[in-house]
Amino acid sequence: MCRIRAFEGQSERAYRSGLAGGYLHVYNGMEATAIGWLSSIQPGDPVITAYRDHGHALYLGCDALECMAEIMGRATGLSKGKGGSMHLYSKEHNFYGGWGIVGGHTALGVGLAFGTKYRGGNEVTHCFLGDGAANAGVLYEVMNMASLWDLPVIFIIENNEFAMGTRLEYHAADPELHKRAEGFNMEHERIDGMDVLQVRKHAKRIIEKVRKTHRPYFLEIMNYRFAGHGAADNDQSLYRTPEEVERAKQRDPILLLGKHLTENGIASEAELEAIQREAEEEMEAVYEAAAAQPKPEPDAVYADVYTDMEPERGH
Amino acid sequence: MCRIRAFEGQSERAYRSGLAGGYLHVYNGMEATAIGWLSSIQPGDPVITAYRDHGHALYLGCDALECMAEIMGRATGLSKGKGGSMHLYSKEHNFYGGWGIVGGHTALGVGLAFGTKYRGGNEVTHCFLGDGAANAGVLYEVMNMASLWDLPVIFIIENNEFAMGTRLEYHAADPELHKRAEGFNMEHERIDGMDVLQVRKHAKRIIEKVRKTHRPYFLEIMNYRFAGHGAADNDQSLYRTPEEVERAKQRDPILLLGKHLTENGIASEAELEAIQREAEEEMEAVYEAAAAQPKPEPDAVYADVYTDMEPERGH
Amino acid sequence: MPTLTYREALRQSIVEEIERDEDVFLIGEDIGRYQGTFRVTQGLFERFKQKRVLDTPISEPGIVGIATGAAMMGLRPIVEMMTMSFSILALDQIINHAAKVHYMSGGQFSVPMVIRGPGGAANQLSAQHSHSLEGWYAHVPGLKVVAPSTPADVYGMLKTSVRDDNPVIFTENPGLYGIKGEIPEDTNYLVPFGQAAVRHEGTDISLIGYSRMAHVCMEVAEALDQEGVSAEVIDVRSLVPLDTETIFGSVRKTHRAVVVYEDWRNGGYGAEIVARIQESCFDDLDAPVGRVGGLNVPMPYARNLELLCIPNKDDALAVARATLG
Amino acid sequence: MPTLTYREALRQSIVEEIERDEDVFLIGEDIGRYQGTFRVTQGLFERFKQKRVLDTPISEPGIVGIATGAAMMGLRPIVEMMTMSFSILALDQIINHAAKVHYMSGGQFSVPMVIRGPGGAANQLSAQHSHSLEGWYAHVPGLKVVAPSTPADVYGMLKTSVRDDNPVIFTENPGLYGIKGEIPEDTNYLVPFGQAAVRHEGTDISLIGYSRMAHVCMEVAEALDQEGVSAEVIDVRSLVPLDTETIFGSVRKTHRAVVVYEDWRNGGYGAEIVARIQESCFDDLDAPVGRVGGLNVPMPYARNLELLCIPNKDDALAVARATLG
Ligand SMILES: Cc1ncc(C[n+]2csc(CCOP(=O)(O)OP(=O)(O)O)c2C)c(N)n1
Ligand SMILES: Cc1ncc(C[n+]2csc(CCOP(=O)(O)OP(=O)(O)O)c2C)c(N)n1
Ligand SMILES: [Mg+2]
Ligand SMILES: [Mg+2]
Repeated sequence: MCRIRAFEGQSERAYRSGLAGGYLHVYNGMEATAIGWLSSIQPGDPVITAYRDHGHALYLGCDALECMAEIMGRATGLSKGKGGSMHLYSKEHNFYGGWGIVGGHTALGVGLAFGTKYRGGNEVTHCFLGDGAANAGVLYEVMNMASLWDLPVIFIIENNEFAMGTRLEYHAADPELHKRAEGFNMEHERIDGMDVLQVRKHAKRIIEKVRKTHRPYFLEIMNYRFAGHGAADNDQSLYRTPEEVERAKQRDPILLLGKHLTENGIASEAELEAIQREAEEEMEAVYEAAAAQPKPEPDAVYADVYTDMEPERGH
Repeated sequence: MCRIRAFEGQSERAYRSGLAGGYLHVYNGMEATAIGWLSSIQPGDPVITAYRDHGHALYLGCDALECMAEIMGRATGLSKGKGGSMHLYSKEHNFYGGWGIVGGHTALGVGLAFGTKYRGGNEVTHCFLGDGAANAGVLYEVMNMASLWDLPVIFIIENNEFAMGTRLEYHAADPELHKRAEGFNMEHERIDGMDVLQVRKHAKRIIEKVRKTHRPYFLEIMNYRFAGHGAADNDQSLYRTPEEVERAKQRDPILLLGKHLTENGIASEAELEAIQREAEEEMEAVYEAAAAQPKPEPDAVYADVYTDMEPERGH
Repeated sequence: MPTLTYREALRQSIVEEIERDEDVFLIGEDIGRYQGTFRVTQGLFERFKQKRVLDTPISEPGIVGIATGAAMMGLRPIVEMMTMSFSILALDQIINHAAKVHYMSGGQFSVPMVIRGPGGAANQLSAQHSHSLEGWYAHVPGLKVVAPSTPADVYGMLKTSVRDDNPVIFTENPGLYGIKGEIPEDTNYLVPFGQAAVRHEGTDISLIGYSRMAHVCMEVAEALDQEGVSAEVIDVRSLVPLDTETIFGSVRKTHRAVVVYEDWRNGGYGAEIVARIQESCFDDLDAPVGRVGGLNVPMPYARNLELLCIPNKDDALAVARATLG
Repeated sequence: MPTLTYREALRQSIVEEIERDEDVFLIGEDIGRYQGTFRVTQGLFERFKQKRVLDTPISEPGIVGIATGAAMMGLRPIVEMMTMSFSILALDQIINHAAKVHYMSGGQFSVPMVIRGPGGAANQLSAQHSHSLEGWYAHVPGLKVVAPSTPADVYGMLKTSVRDDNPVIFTENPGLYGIKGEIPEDTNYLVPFGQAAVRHEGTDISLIGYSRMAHVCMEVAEALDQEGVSAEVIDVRSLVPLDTETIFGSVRKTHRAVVVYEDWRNGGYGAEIVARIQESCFDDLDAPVGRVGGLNVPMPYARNLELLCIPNKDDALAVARATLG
């Protein structure tokens, strides 16, 4: 968690310093969800998420330098600088991205589960999405098919209570989003997402069940976004108060885990600080190293449009 | 009901004789739904449905000759021959069509309810759709908004157990489609749609409630399609047995109502037969009259693309 | 005449239309409390309240469909697409429902709706958020399509769009929101559709563009001026209806033309303009009609690659020079 | 060489590909138990069972998205769109996901998927069911787009499509399913993309079309033959990649060209072909490149009006004569 938090500090720095552009969405406050969950999956399990993808990529083992280089649009980035912050991918780590159209990737997620099942594998697909994404119609189409065809996919709504500047209650007729699975013959529930150990406990239980039954599952994890929607979101007072954020920060996942570790004598304050410092130093170095990476060559603009040919060149 | 049944006999005749083309979907077996429901609405209430629209149009008061002329692609048709069987419209009767993209019109239906509410009216919008249409994602988007914004719309799923050649159980993860409203804070239920008096009773209750609360309602009416999916569906053995159809026909809405009327001494067999014969004669005359209507003038092809200009002419 | 930015002119036009006609309302994602991601709707929620400025869930097909239904009842929705790229999700509602019901109903229903938002590349929004879709829309009978390039035009054309009884696709461009210009003091200032604007008169070559590319054409004209070449710049403004009269008139005078558009080169609407010019002005042409379009690739994230994709002055100048021979 | 209908050739090609590669499967609405609305998949469900021939709910965006995800894992889905018109609902999945992930992931993932189905007008299906969308798809980098016109081509190009590692839009035409032709006895008969076919050699004018319009071009050529005019007919077959070499070569020989397409005239892909011809063959042209497209209207239901909209021999002949001067 400290690594992700520190990485995000640096990614925001990259944005502010002009080394990153476009849309950049940090994961601060939500770390317990990705980590609690992804620490419970099996090697080979496909993972897919939206544009708020740094945390998932890092925890799945993507190289932090490659991630940062991508965010800075460098040739050595995870996606060769073509994707940017929203479009991290790693075939090596079964990380299927990194997608910018709200809700669109949920169909791909079900397709991944379809693929593993077709191949006779025992993998479970983990498909993360936001609370705002739960209003995209395609989700209901693929929920139906996932259930109809017994596809082993877990939909994990990361409900951070906001879709950009729109609060949950203004975008969802019933704020308990998990209930939307009710009519699709699919198990569903809502859990807390700030306590990483709790998330992990639930994750183990649910993933095991899905791996056994091959039935889809619809989960809503409550967390909270500490930062703005994206790096360009510079007036949060339009949709929430500083007090609300402060209140949420009292359950900062890093804080909660730290408390647990110290209170149970597993780690000392000093050790925790050392971990934090180490993470910060690592990510500072990553920032510097990424900033020194080469930009893509101009000709790269035509590469990878197709696997086997180039599009017509020129203006 | 007899008029609609007789009309459909003639519309199929038009198709077989080559006077109608394209897709033509008759309403046989489902009449109790449209009639039971639409006999309970108020003047001014907007109504919208999909392509299986003859019954709704007729019951709402559209001229049978204009409907048949439309089906035959004549200039005097309801839609001037531009729409055909699937695209009957009547502004005069608040009938908003008549749509061919499965599920797409449900969004318009919610828009109609939005419109009446915006204007401060007390109308309720009646939005019919098929069981197959319940798998179109856009429906869930507009269910959410209808509930979020308190829009007075009733979604009426006419569950005839088939989407073209696909049986309910092969297309829906849970065959009780009404339950899909559960997560959207919307009342829902399933009723029988073969007994017109029952439908009417439920309709009165539900419409009254919606008119009072301005809350949307999600209703599933079970009926059955006696005919093929469309006039071109010539091998029903691919998806159902004649026995199944025969069984369903024992609850033919016309039969059920007839039984009720005779058993309660409201009408005699002879009177019923007279009604039926009258309807058949009327629609035979309609067929002949429609077949004599003029085809659209060639120049009409450019009319009504825009309200105020023509598109660029020519090939 | 007050000087406003393109964004302010657009906002003022919207405000005046909302005030003029109570059937006009705004609907879209984050346009209310959040003030709009490009701040076009800033201040409007406070002023007009939820009834006229409605925040929606992220449901583009549903939003457009609801607006279409409302328009069929006579309301006049202005739908904001946070970016035009997201309108791809709503294409079925736009193409199959809004654009067709007037025809399919034999003229009974019409859809007085405006769909507006920024089209084209902004700044490193990458492949999924950088589409220029005006060419797709211009292809569809039943839609009108406009792409204003100046504050006065965005002001006047929005009004024309709102008062039009047909669905209008109104493309803005993220690169234009900040530019300034004078606005007539006339709340009924209507820029008619189907009239191109001659931005710069010239005799040697016609440079034809719209939206951001109209400005690129101006830059090219200025550069050519320096070289003693007199270029005429035509800002198309309205793709449907298209003012071929002005375009052909110019080409008949200059005998050479270059069409510039930001959309992917292959199959963009510029090809249609080229095809029409050669159809109608073949004997007047001293050289093939030049074309400048965006590179045929999904928009890359890296800024240096992105800049390669969007046509700029140098790209257009090179084609203009080649066309001049 | 056996003689098969277009429909049978297509079916046989699909069958052979399913048998050849166990990663190949079919997915779509009513393709299994119901045998497909146009009967292309007749008998396949019985033969290959649900695993390889999967009936779906009516959920085009979901179907294409699921197929795309499966393709990203290496499977090779063939998605049937009951009609191509319904692919409009799935455009976000096609354009933003399938077409872009190879680029956005820096080449890590690819999408070996075929989306196939009938495009264009059938018989009075009216406005919502009669779209020709190949021009829209050809506009989008990352997609390959083909439109075979003969049984042999549909047989060979389906195989090429299935074995291609990129998303391929494969447009059939309802008017062609019944036509007959010879098929090579070679289960590996692959018609390469990017190669147009010269269907009729000639020296006076080049008639350029694809899909059903390639046949219209042939009819025109035969009519012109009677008049002593020698027309060359080029069946484009593959829109992306486009074989400009063959097209330009023909125009350089004949000095006159007419492009024929069924899609709406305004902004169709024919405009792109015209633009390219005049760009590259300007000095070779003795007349403007002629164009014949569908009328710019939503498809009307009435048969007499519908027939007006679809370009036929007479429409194309008139333009060819005008082009011949
Ligand atoms: C289809 C679509 N519409 C709109 C947007 C713009 N947009 C990007 S993120 C976002 C909010 C999404 O909220 P949520 O799903 O809750 O995810 P979170 O940002 O909270 O992680 C919006 C509206 C988009 N990317 N795609
Ligand atoms: C988006 C879309 N996909 C596919 C079709 C083809 N189609 C027409 S009707 C139909 C079945 C619809 O079934 P249902 O909604 O149950 O209505 P019913 O015909 O039973 O009244 C299908 C698949 C279509 N018209 N639109
Ligand atoms: Mg959120
Ligand atoms: Mg049905």
